[in-house]
Formats: sequence, C-alpha cells, structure tokens
Amino acid sequence: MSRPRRTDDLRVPAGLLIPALVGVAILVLPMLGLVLRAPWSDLPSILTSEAVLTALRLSLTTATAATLVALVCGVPVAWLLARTALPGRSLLRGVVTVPLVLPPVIGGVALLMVFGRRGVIGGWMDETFGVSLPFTTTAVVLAQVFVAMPFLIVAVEGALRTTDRRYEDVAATLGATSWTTFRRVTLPAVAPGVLAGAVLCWARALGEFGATVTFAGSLPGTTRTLPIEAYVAIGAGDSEVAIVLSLLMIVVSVAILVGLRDRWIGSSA
Amino acid sequence: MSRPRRTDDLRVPAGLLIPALVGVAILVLPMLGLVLRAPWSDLPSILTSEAVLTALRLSLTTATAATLVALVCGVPVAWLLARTALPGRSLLRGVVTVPLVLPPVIGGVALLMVFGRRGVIGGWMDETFGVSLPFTTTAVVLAQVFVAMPFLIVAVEGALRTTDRRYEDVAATLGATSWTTFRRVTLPAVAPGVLAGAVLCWARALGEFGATVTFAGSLPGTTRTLPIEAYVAIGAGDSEVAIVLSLLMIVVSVAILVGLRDRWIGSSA
Amino acid sequence: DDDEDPQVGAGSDTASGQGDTPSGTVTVLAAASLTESFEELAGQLAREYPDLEVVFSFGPSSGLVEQVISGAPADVLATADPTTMDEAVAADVVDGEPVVFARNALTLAVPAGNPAGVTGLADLADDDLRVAVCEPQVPCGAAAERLLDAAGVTAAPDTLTTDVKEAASLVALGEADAALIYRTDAAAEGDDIETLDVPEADEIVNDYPVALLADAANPDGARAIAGAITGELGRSVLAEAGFLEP
Amino acid sequence: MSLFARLTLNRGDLRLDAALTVGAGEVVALLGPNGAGKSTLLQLLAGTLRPDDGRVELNGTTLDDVAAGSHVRPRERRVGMVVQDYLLFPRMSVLENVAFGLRSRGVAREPARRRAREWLDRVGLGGYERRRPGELSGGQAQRVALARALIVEPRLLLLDEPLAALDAGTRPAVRAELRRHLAGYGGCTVVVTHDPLEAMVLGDRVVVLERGTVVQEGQPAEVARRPRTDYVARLVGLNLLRGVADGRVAELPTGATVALAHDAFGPVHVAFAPVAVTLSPRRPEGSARNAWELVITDLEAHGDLVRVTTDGPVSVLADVTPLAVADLRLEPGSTVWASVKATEINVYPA
Amino acid sequence: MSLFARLTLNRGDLRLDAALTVGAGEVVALLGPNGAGKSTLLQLLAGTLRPDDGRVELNGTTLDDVAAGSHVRPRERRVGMVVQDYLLFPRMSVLENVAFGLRSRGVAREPARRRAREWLDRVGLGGYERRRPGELSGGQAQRVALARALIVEPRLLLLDEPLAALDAGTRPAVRAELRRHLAGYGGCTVVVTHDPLEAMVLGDRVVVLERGTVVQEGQPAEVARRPRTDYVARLVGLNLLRGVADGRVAELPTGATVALAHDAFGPVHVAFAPVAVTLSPRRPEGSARNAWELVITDLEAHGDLVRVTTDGPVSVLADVTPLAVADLRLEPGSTVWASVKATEINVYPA
Ligand SMILES: Nc1ncnc2c1ncn2[C@@H]1O[C@H](COP(=O)(O)OP(=O)(O)OP(=O)(O)O)[C@@H](O)[C@H]1O
Ligand SMILES: Nc1ncnc2c1ncn2[C@@H]1O[C@H](COP(=O)(O)OP(=O)(O)OP(=O)(O)O)[C@@H](O)[C@H]1O
Ligand SMILES: [Mg+2]
Ligand SMILES: [Mg+2]
Repeated sequence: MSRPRRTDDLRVPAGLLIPALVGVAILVLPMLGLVLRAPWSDLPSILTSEAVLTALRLSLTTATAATLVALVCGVPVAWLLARTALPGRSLLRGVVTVPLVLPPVIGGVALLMVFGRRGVIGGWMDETFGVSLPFTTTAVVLAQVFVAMPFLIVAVEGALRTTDRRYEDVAATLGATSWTTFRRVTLPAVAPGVLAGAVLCWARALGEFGATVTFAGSLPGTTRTLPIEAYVAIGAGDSEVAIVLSLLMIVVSVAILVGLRDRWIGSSA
Repeated sequence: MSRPRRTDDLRVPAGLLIPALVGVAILVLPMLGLVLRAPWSDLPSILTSEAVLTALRLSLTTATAATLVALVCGVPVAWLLARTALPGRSLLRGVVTVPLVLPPVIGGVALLMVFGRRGVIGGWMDETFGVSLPFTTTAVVLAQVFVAMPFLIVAVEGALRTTDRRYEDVAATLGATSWTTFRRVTLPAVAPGVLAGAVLCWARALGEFGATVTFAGSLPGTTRTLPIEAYVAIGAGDSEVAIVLSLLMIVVSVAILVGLRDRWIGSSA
Repeated sequence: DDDEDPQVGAGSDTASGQGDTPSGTVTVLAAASLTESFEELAGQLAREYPDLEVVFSFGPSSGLVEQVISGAPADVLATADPTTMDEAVAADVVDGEPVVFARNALTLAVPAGNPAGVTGLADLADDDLRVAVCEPQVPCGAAAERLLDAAGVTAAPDTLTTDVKEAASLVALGEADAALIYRTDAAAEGDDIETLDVPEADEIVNDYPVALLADAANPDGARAIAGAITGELGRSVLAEAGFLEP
Repeated sequence: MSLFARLTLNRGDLRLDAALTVGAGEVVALLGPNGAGKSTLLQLLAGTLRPDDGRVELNGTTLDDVAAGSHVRPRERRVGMVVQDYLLFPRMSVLENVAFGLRSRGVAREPARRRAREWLDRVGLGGYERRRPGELSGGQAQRVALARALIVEPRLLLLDEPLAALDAGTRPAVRAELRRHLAGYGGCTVVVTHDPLEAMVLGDRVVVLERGTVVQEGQPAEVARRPRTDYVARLVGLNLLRGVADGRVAELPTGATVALAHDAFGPVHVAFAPVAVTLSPRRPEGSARNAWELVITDLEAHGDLVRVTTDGPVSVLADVTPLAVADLRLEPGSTVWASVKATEINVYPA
Repeated sequence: MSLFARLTLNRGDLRLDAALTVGAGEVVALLGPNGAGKSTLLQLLAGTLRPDDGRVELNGTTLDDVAAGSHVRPRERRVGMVVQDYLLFPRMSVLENVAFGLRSRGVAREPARRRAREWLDRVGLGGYERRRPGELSGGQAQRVALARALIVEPRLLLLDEPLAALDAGTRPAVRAELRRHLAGYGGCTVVVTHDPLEAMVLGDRVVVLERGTVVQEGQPAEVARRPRTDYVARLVGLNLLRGVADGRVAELPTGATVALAHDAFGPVHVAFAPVAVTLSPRRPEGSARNAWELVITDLEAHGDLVRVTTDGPVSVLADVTPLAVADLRLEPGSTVWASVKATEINVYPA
C-alpha cells in the first residue's frame, strides 16, 4: 500500500530561506576551511596510528557511557523541573544551566575540588576505600556528564512543557501510578525531545576537552580522548594533525548521528 | 477569581527521585567546591576592577548578540530540517551538529581559515573592502554563533517535530502563506522550544573560550571576554581569580536566566 | 589611531614622530606564561613612554602564531618556545630575526609540605606516586624528556599534561605528588608549591623569543617595547618571575 | 455504593456551584448548554481538578473535603473517564490503550491483553488491535476510549459525550451495548450528553446544569413533561411560558393571558407541544380559547413537518405540515394567528 | 462555479475511490459510517493530502491532476475547512483565530478584527473575543472554528461534522445561521455529518460514502424514501429488505416472500417504516398480507415509542407504543407475528 503523500510545500519562503542560508554558511564554511587545509597525503598514516585509534575508541566509549548516565539521571531532573511544584525549582533550573556557562577548565577544577584527593568527597573516598577518581577513565565520564548533562536536561524539560498534560490525567484516572504514567505515557510522548537532548549530550561529551584534561588528565589509553589528542598536536605546533583528528571526530560523529536519527525518525514518523 | 488548582502530585516516585538526586548532586557538588575554594576576602577588589567589569560587559553584549544572530539564522535552519523534504537534509543535520563535536580551539582555527586575512572569504573582504574580521568584537560574536547556534537548532528542530502539523494545514486552507503560517502558527507553538534553545545558546556563548581566543584573540575591551580573562588569570598562576570570575559568570547568568524564564513561563502558562 | 601611518612617518601630523618618544597603541601577542611579567613591565614602561599605550593579547603560543599568520593586527610577538616562533618566521610574518629574551628551566615541584616525601628525580619512576609530566610533544615535555634521559630515570606519569600550567596547578591542589614544571610556574603558584633541587635541570633550558611583526601598525612603538623586553628593565622584571637570563 | 458531591469552583467566568448525588447502579444523565460546566464538574469528580470548596464522597469514602484539606488522587479514586476528545495515548497501539488500565493495576500482560481484545470485540473493533490512534476515524477512537475506561470496572464512571462522534449506524449498537453494561454495573455513572434521546435512554435520572448551577433534575419522563427552563423546553421540544395563575387563567409578563383547563394559583410554568399549536390566517373561532397574533421569524424543515418560529406577545414554536405552509403562504415576516387548546396545555408550579 | 472531483487514495486499509460533483451554490451532505473515508475525502479536496490518482477541478481551475502531475497548494485553493476537533490556534485569542484568514489575505488589522467581531456575534460568541481556545467549552470552540472558516468567503467550504459538539439548545440556532449563510453563498459546500436531520436540512443533495465508495446519492427526500444500503436505511429509520420481484410478490434470499401493492420485476429494494409494522401474538387475519413469525432481540425506548428489534426469516424494526409492549408482554426472546400492509411498502429497483 502506498503512503499518502502529505502536501510538503517545497517552495520555502524567502523570510526563512535567506537567514537559513546564512546560518548554514556560518556552520559549513569553517568546515570547508578545515577540509581545504587538511594534509590529505599524510591522512592514512595519521589515522591508522595506534595512538589515534586508541583515543578514538576511548572517546566513543566514554561519550556513550556519559550519555547513558545523563539519560538515567538527567531525564528525571527534567521531569522534576517540568512537572512538580518543588519550592526551589527555579533555582534548580538555574543551577542546571551553570555547566553550560562555566568554562570547562574551571569545571575541571571544580570537579577536582570535590572528587580530587583533597576534595570533600574524594578525600573521604580515598581514606575509606583507597579509591581515587582523578586520572581514571571514570573521571573522564564524570567530567563529560558534568559538562554535557545540562543539554539533555534543558532539551527534555522543553519537550515536557510542550506536551498535553491531560494524557497524564487520563492515565491517573486509569489507576496508573506516577511512575507508570511517566514510563508509559510521558516518556513516549517526549521521546523526540529526549533523542534530541541525547544527541546534544553525546556530541558535547565527544568534543569535551577542558574539564576532562583538568580533572582526568591525559594518559594514552586511559584518559586521553580524541580532543585531547588534537589539542596536544596543536600544542606541538602540529595544527595539521589536529585538523585531521578533528575531521575524524566530525566524520565519526556525523555518521553515527545521521545513521541513528534516520533509523529512529524513520521508524516513528 | 482564583485559579483552579491542578492536582499536582507532589509525591515523586522513587524511580525518578533517586536518579534525579544523583543528577543534581553531580551538577551541584562541583559548584559548592568552587564556592568553598573562592578567596572571599579578595572578592570585592577583584570584582570591581576595571578589567573585569569591561570583560563582563563585553561578554554580556557579545553573548546576547550571538544569540540574536542564532535566533534569526538558526530557527529557519531548524524549520528547513523539520518541515521540508530537502534532498540533503540528513547530511545538513549532521553538519549542524559538527560544532558540538569540534573542540572549540579547532573551531577557531577553522574560522581563521575562512575569515582570516589569508582565508578564502576574509582575503577577498580584505582586498575589496579593506575590512578584516579577526580580532574584532564581530569576530567574537561570529565565533560564539558558530559554537552555540547548533544548540538552538537542535532544540528547535526537536520542538518542531513534536507539534501537530494539522494546525499548519488549517492555516494553509485559510490562505496563509508558508511565511505567515510559520510566523503566526508554527513559531508560537514551538515558543517553549525556541526559548530553551536560546537559553542553551546564550549560556554556551557566554562560556565560550577556545574558538574565541583563537579566532578573535584577547584584546581587552574588544575581544577579551570573561572566560578569556579567567584563562589569562590561570596563565598568570592566579587560579583563585579564575574561580572568582567563573563564579561571577555563574551568578550573572543564573540571575538572568532564572529571571527571564520565570517571567516568560509565568506569562504564558 | 587608524589615521596614523608610521610608514610615512615624517608627514604625520600626530604626536607620533620619528623621535625617541614613541606614541599610539602597541599590540603585543604574548604567551600566557608571560602575563604577570609583561603586565608588570608595561606598568613600569608607562613612566618612560607616557604616550604609548600597550595592549596585550595573551594566549597559547601556537594559537598566537596561528593568529599572526591569519593577519592579527599586532606589532610584537613573544612566544614560549622557539618552535612556534620558527613557524611564524617560516610564514614570513616576522620583521627581522627573533631575539631570545628569557630562558626557563625545569624544576621538580611537590605540594607544600611534600606529603609524599619525594626526594628527587628518581622518585618519578615510582608507580605509587601520582606524577604529572608534560606531554613530550610540547616544549616543556620535550625538556622534561631530555632531563629524565640525562638523569637516567624512566618516569611513570599518571598524566601527560598539554600545558605546564596544568601540571603546576595539579601540584598546587595536591592532586599530583610531584611534577616537572618550569621555575616560573612554580614561582607563580607561591606557597602552595615547594621545589626540590634538580642539578641536571640547569642544563636543559627553554628559550623565549620575541619578534617584531612585518605588518606592525606602529613599528616605533613595537621597537620600543621589544627593546624594553630584551633590555635591562625586562631582564629584572623577568628574573623576579623566575626566568633565567638568555 | 453511591456518590455524593457538593462542589464550588471558579473558572474563567464560570462559577460552578452544584450538588450531585448518584445512587448505586444509577445512571445520571447530565445535560446542559455549552459552557454550563459539565466537563468541569466531571474533572472535579475525577480529581484532576481540585475544588475551591466542597466535598465528594464515594461509597462512604471521602474523596475531597476542602474544609478538612483532604484530597484523594485521581489514580486512587477508581473512576473511569471518557472525554470529549478521546485522548488516546498516541504512541500505544489500540490494544495497549485498552489494556493500559489493567496493566496499571498490576494485571499480567497476557490476561490484560486477552480482556482488552474481548472489549475491542464488544465495541465492534475486533481486528483493530494493532492500529495506532492516529490511524482511527473519530468514531473508532471514541469507541476505543470507551473500552479503555470500562475495562477497569470503575466504581464511578464519567462519560463526557461518549457517543458524540459515532455515526448514526453505529450509535444505536454502541448505545445499546453501553446501556446493557451500565444495567449490569453496580457503580455510579454520570453521562454528559447533548442528545435528549440519549439522556432519556441512558439516564435513570436527568440533571440539568446551566451556568454552573443545577436548574432541574428528576426522572427523564418528568423532566420531559415539565421543563423548568427554556433550555430544557427546547431540548425536549416543548414551548415553555412563565406566568402567574389565578384560577383558570395565567397572566404572562408581556400581559398576554393563557386560558387553562384546570385551576392553578401563583407562579406557574405553562408548557405545550409545537404540534399542539394551530396556525391560521385569521383569529380562530373554534374551541381553542388561546389565540395570539404573531410574526413568523423562521421556518425550518424538521422531519416530515416544518417548524415555525414566531414572536409577539408570546414566542412559540409550531410544527405544521408542508401543505399548511403552502396554503397559508407562511414565510418569515408574515403575520399569523396561533392557537392552542387549553386541554393541550400542561400547567405546573414554577 | 462548481466542483468536480474523482479521486483514489489508499490509506491504511481504506481504499477511497470516489467521484463527487458539487454545483454552484449547492450544498452536498456527505454521510457515511465511521471510517468510511469522509474526513479523508475532505482532506484531499482541501489539498492537505495528495491523491494517488485522479483529478479535482473547481470553477474550471484544475486543483489536482495526478496524471498531469499538477497540484495546487492548500492556501491557493480558497477552501474553508472546519474539522472534527476544531484545531483552533492555541496561542491566539478567539478574535485572532477568526481574523486569521483575513489577515493572511492581506486585510489590515482593524477591519479584519471588526469583521471577526461581527462573525463572533453571529455565532453567539460576542464577548468571548479575548478568550484563549483552551478556555472554551467544546461547543464554543466548534463555533469559533466555524466563524474562522466562513469569514474568508471560501469558494469551496468543507465542514467535517461542524455541529457535532453543539448542545441541543444552540444547535438549531447555529444550524439555521449556517443554512442562511449557505443559502446566500455562491460557492460549493460539502458537509460531513452523522445526523440525518442535519443532512436533510443542510444538504441540497446527499451523498453516502461507505468503505471509500459512493453507494448512494440524490435528493434528501429521495434518499430518505428509497435507501439503497442497510446503513442508509438505519439512518433514515426504515426497514430495508432485498429480493427478486415477479409481479406482486418479491422473494427474499431467506425464502420468505413479500406481497407488493404494485407489479415489479427483477432485483428490488423493499422499504417500509418501523411504525408501519404491527406486532401481534398470533398470525393476524386482517388486510395485512405480509406476516412473519419473528423473535425479539432488543427493546429500546425511542421518544414516545418503543423500538423493537426482531430476527427470523426477515429482520425488521418495529415501533410500538409502551402500552402494546405491556399488553403483548414483549421482551427479548419472545416470539411475535409482525405484519405490514402491502400499501405501506415502497418497492424500487435494486
Ligand atoms: N482551562 C480553562 N480556563 C478557564 N476557563 C475555562 C477553562 N476550561 C473551560 N473554561 C470555561 O469554563 C466554562 C465551562 O466549561 P466546560 O468545558 O465545563 O463546559 P461544558 O458544559 O462541558 O460545555 P460543552 O458542552 O461545550 O462541552 C466555559 O465557560 C469555559 O469557557
Ligand atoms: N493517518 C492515517 N493513517 C492510516 N490510516 C488512516 C489515517 N487516518 C485515517 N485512517 C483510516 O482511514 C479510514 C478513513 O478514515 P476517515 O477519518 O476518513 O473516516 P471518516 O469517514 O471521517 O470517519 P468518522 O465518521 O469516524 O470521522 C479509517 O479506516 C481510518 O482507520
Ligand atoms: Mg464539555
Ligand atoms: Mg471523520
């Protein structure tokens, strides 16, 4: 059976097209600049080097882990913000946006102050269990969660606010607990928002550098992610290597994101 | 007349409360760490120094300008992504997320490659008009737009996808052009999403450092924003000043965001 | 001022002449580690050249060179290592030869009170100690590598920092038990850091070059500043911050 | 098993202030014009809105008591609700929608689905299990909503125009099914409807709400025979006049009089059917003692008859045959005499 | 000024394949059971859905021609549309909603608002200008949607159950207003409705859609007298049987026969009203030549009468008085004789 075609208005109004083109240009041109500048002949050797592959693997694992943590912890925070009448709600909303504003390096310092060896919690953990977070892969994930989770929270809260709450009323009259309602009614309704937030969060985690390098350091195989690798290359005056690494990150993430979204959107709409 | 009270279920299910608390802790504890570490006695002198005030003013102006540019250009891009059947749409969606992944410093390099005096467009502009972008306040705004606009685009696209397109069908049958429909039907419907996106974008622009310092340099009064001031302080071994500056940024942005949202949400819901 | 064209110099009707008192604005791009010294220097210079306004843009050396190559409107460039300066020279944006105005040597830094009881370079090989060393690809890392080679120590670092400042602040925060950092960085961290004597370190130094820029808008001012940096005044200010003389 | 509610709520410019009692197994049909507050009252009973003041008690359990500050949450009330615009969960299949209530109450997946399937069959939607709500027509969606509410066997069933979107072919069948279910159901039911027939068929008792207040209630037949407001009169198709009776005559506020067949005194309602009204070009001379000269304001086909709306000292509706319309050359603006026999008039205290 | 459409579309398991012609000033009432494709057909005419195949022409202009690949966009069609669930723009006031069409067509703010205010008065919502759609009751929202569509004087007006949510009190007034407006309106109108009375009152012609196909069309009276499908028969309240006539008798598929008053030959429809059916405990001996022994399956109150559903060699509905129900002790499961006089039967070719 053929799908009925919607009337998709392909003629785009100028009021939208012109600014959209400017917007796309601002985003695309710098990338073209990178592509032009990339040392194409050195590409194979750079990309297949052990160090780069290790960093790539580490980046993908930590960003994914950070996104999962952010989903598990961030979606409930968004729900608290959108659906309850907590007293300190607007303060909490402010706090959530802080990591967006905080320069990542300072974020890393802040994490050290809490989870570092002399930090409030880190010190206690070190003494009690002999565990220390900084300079471990877990620290990378924690830094990424700190920096990237707010994106997820803000996106999901926005989605929660645009959904029709009467569906939740109906679920309540049908005897659903607020947990069931959340799981079966609210969550499916905001799924596109959650997806968008997860994408933002994952991308931000993948590109995260400042907080990671400060809190987790940079040891190959353990904490040196791709952005750190690129930064090292710049510091060494090797900006061309840095460009190649950046292009690699771009290609990998765009491939994953596009693949994911197309599958996801294709199946639901 | 009294507003009828909705039944707001204040008892929060444990399945949501526990992860939410973990999430809030991850975000809040590091900030407490910063507060503990801040040199409270030096605070007044640091905060009232001419350099800091200049940087604060510059940060607020440029972040706001960048957000406006991102609104004007980014909302149409989101609309293109969500509402049209452009051939290269999923590629475009991938491109839009690139600045999220790209480490900001590399983003700055990329901007230089295009808009620098030896860049493709920058060179032509320099020759033709004698205008040069880098190291001007405009360059700061451009760097912030590049880095922050994707947040807005992704948030707005998510919101557009969750709205009921039949309203747009109705507007079309009433004779509205797609521009009118966009302006009067679509945009109001996604306003919460646009607001969320603008908040993300503004916060990201305010905290932006890497691309700015690379593309625009750090000239006091012209391009030295608050995060760069903090970086310079760290460079000078003055990490306590950096912490104070970060706290300043946090306080200013949270105050503005909380004020804005409360007003906005209060008036519309 | 835009209407000034020092190249034409003689015909200028502004206060900026060919004489001994340079005026106008001079823009100096300088490595972030020079922040305190240069600001101090500029303050003292103000007495000598009251009409000259010095504007600094501090940043990572590699970024500064990238900016100069891209046409940053600056007059003087001072980097933290010769490699990055060489790039600028290669790109033909430098006027004349760069001059080394300071040197920096490594030192072994430990947190105040030396909680881990570090005694010397050899302890850096200890797996149980938390050690921070600069990434070998960046100048301070290259220096550290040479130092360790010279001392015959194979370090077991827990983190390779891309920036020496990072290593310094890890020590200051007590997160690292020991780190190889520059003397200047150790000095900047003040009381939070103690340094241990490393005899081999004096041999392995890193040069800080300064150069005038070819596109300088204010060559007179640039010369005056560069002169001050390489001259007596510069020397004393830099020495105070822990730099070695060239 | 019974519901007792007395509730007050200000909402927009509606001031709802109504008391409602529903006995065990009783079905109350709630009638009222648009904006009367019917849906609002249902939301209050469901607990999704909280009253400004008042009490709700179901089977002896207090659900709301503003004075005592108590409020039972919707999910603990065991109410079933079907609303005007269905609100089917859009991302669940039809089957999952219907099974939702059972699943929420802890029934295992398979038994819940089995019973949901039975319910879908009952509302004539066997075979639609896997559809998404977006792929249903209006009436199909309505029936799914009905099944979703009924499956959990609520103690209080709230139906907000449950049959409004059904087509004429399906409606009697679904209505009959609903009636059968309600008959064998021990809980309390409130059905909002605009359709007087539906109210009469489904309701054991009719409650009429206007501007937030209960203006009339009683047995369907009683309400149909003795309307107390213009809205109810229009609803049941009667002319309603108000006047003050003194023996065999009632005087209307306009000064016109109505002759009555029996003695009555004090303020009264005077009701008569449109078919009882005879129109003639001149003052009638027969046995009809009530005759008024009126102006026609509207004519409308109405089944086999034509409904004539008139205005003058009294304002009445008359049902006449199309033949009469042609004979008398009735048209808006023309003048006629309308007469009603006193024996056709029903008089009762106002 | 006329609409011509022949359209094909597959949607879910509906295969819509229908032709529709509407003359200038003509109002076509589109009837059909839930899921027949009525709303789908309207969306195709409005241009918000595109057909798989076919053509739409309005006033000589081609709006859709799949073979030629042409498609006029919704906003250039000048169609007005009111849909089942209103879709009022939620962030605009009621006034802005109504004024939207004029504003979109370039009318200045003030004149547009003035006319919107007039329209709100006409639909009885003067004073509601500043409300948000969320603050309206169902019927109020419906009326705003109506005003919003009518204000732009569309060339083709598509109404999808425009009066479904109106209360019995408002409905005649809004219907009369709608009828007046449609009478003085030169464009083409298609009204979807489930209410046969509404179809008869509003429609100049009735088109019946079932499972995506037009099964009957014609003058309202013609359709009402000579239903061609069970759905239409139920809609207009007639019994419909199908058989093969040979002179004065028609044989039904079950073998039962029907005596006719006039000669007829070949496949025929046999229709008669439920009130024409007499029920009796034994085989009747009077003039009614058609009598069948049947089993009662359902009883339902229906105005002043009781509707009796029966099954047996024929399946008929009978309307009887409550008195008869008591006298005959009618109840589901009991057996009765149903008889119809041949003269009460309407026979026409199938
Ligand atoms: N969310 C709201 N905010 C403010 N006023 C509202 C809201 N919802 C409804 N109202 C107003 O309350 C009144 C009652 O609305 P309600 O929906 O209860 O009417 P109803 O009797 O169900 O009407 P209908 O038969 O048209 O559905 C109306 O005047 C309406 O305008
Ligand atoms: N978006 C859709 N996707 C798939 N199938 C659909 C969709 N919308 C409607 N249908 C199916 O198309 C058929 C016709 O639906 P439509 O809404 O046109 O019916 P209708 O005649 O208007 O019914 P009603 O009187 O109940 O409103 C139905 O079987 C329905 O399930
Ligand atoms: Mg209602
Ligand atoms: Mg429909």
